[in-house]
Amino acid sequence: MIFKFANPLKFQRFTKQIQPFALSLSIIFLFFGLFFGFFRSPPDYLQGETVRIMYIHVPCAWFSLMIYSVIAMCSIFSIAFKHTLADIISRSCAPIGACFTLATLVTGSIWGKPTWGTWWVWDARLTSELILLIFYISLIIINNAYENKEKGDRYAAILAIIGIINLPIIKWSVDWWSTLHQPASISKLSSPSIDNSMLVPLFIMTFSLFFFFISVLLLRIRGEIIQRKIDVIKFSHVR
Amino acid sequence: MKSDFYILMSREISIGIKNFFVLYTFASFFIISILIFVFAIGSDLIAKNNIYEPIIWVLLIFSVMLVSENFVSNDCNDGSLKELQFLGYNEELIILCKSITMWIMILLPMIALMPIVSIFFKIDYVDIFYLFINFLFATPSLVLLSLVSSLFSMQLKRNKIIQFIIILPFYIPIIIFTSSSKKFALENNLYNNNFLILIGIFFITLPLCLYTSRLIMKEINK
Amino acid sequence: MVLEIISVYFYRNKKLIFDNFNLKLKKSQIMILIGSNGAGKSTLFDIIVGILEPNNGIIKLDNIMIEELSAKKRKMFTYLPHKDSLKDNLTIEENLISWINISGNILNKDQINRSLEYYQLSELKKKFVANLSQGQRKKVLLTKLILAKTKLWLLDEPFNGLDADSIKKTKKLIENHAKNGGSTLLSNHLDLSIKNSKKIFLQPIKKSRDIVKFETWDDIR
Amino acid sequence: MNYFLNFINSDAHFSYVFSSYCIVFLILLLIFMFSLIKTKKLEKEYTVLSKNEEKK
Repeated sequence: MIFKFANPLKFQRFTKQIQPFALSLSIIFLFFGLFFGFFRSPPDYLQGETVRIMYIHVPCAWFSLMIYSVIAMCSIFSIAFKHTLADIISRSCAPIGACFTLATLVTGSIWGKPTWGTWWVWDARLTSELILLIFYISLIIINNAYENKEKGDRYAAILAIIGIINLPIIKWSVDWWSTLHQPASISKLSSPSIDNSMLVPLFIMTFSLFFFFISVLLLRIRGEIIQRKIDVIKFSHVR
Repeated sequence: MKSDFYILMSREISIGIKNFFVLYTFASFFIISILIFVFAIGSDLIAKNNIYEPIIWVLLIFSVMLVSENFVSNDCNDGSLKELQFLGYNEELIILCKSITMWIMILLPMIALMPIVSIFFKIDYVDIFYLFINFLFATPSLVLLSLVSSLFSMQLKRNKIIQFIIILPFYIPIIIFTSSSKKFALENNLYNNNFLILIGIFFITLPLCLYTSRLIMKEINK
Repeated sequence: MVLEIISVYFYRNKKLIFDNFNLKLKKSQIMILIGSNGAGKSTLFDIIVGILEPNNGIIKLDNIMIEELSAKKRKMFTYLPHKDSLKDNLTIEENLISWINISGNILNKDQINRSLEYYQLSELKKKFVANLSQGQRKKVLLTKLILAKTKLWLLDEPFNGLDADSIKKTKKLIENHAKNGGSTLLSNHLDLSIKNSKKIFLQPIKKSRDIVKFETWDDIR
Repeated sequence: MNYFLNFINSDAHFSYVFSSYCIVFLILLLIFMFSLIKTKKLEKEYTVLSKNEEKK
């Protein structure tokens, strides 16, 4: 396995080098994205200037789902191979995922204000995003619910596995439910017909958020490894 | 040679019948919360735009969650869960028998409660029949999910409330498809195939809950 | 060879409990594990019985790996753990009957009554387990041994909570079990002696990892 | 360039877009700061612990 030979020390040094590099890359892409977003792309004929929120809202939504799939894969890996690195990755991914879903919800409701007139609308995607946020919070709670970190990881992995199968069902049933409750609302939130001048800033912003995610993840992973080393040292004193 | 399933089922049922107290908590919690709803909303309002079905389903979910706790906890605390494991019964079978006995023990008070509820909410007899069919198909997955959540909380010393927070998102599909069947009967023909969706949900939650409770039971002993 | 434990390593929340632990139990042999509490006696029993998987190491019952035999385990050993798995709202007799059903033996009523007389529990038969004292609960647990027809007995601290007279009785029970070919492995925190038994002292691992070097990923588990 | 100009003086939608970007950057900054502080604190603690490990 690729992780077998990389012991914690090598992995820690690896994260120490990569992390600032990823952060600077994400800041560069951010400037390019903002430049293309605000200077090069036209406002939408229907929604006017508020379409520019799409450049931050849609990448955040993509990332909230992508981070959950990372957690799901790591928890399967940790249940199957009982490798601590998988636990560490899934433990450090959860808060970042929660922040991305929170950002999606906030920008979604702000975007909804001019288009629908109210801050919160029980639109299908916004509700399933809210459920995803609740699921992230329960993952974080279970991660820190036990004093023994290894037990917390194991139970969080089990919860993530329950989530893998149930979240698509929840998403589908929420979509069916919201079409019944609001047949009228043409979901304006769906990004309008994108011509390439709008597509370019969207992808650049996705890259910038991706590198930001990588850098924060590596930072948290390093913190987790050091936290576990401290626990081992503290425990080895207890006879 | 008696099969494992028969042995476990006979054990669970004999123990289940002995602590009959569980059914009183279930039935009394159900009735009292219905009273609270009636006082809060007022019975004429409930009867007018017949929101009795969502009320019944929300209360059913919470009472099932409350009852599932003591099905698992006294088995786990006095070590008989561990005894079943080291006697060679695999964990899925243990949890399957527990959920079957819990489902049967929940079915009995519900049969008694249905007419009482229908009198409270002045429901006509056709809806009671559909309500009961809905109830038959949805409670198995409710029971399985609440058993998994009470297994989660076995290890928690400090805050037992976590089990409710964790498991609530997974009740959403069930509550959507059970409480909306009557109301949207006219608009679309989803009326009769809501049961099929509930059966589908049950067939997904059954293996999932058995597998995760197997993982949890392996963790409990560590 | 009834029971074989080969080079078992076991970590429990970052502490090394078993470091290359080996044990061999031959037929009709009594072995006593003596160790202070927290030395891992009940953990060892959990590992033997297959509830806990050791980090690495092999456990063999009658030369079969523990993972392979699942349902046959009932017939091979009787394990009385520290926590007596008696249901509080059942009477003594019902508890025993439910235990007999689970462990796969078939016994009739008078065999149960005869086994209850050994510890003078027959007049308490109809009492609920909830209002029994700790010692009486232990006696009910030990009557399971009389009912069990298995070769290997694994007893986790069978003597604590018992009065002097029933300790002698249990010793006699274990001795004539060894006479007719059965072997027992029992643990106790006090030092005691049973006729022709072998003693093993379990000390908690003193060797703490002084300069903690984190080579593999398992070190920071 | 003129896209940005009429974006600035589109008074209705400007506040929404600007506030949403600020909130997102605030959230991302928060998560970054928290993990940075946590890692720095843990590193200091680890160096202290491993120092008196060598002494022993």
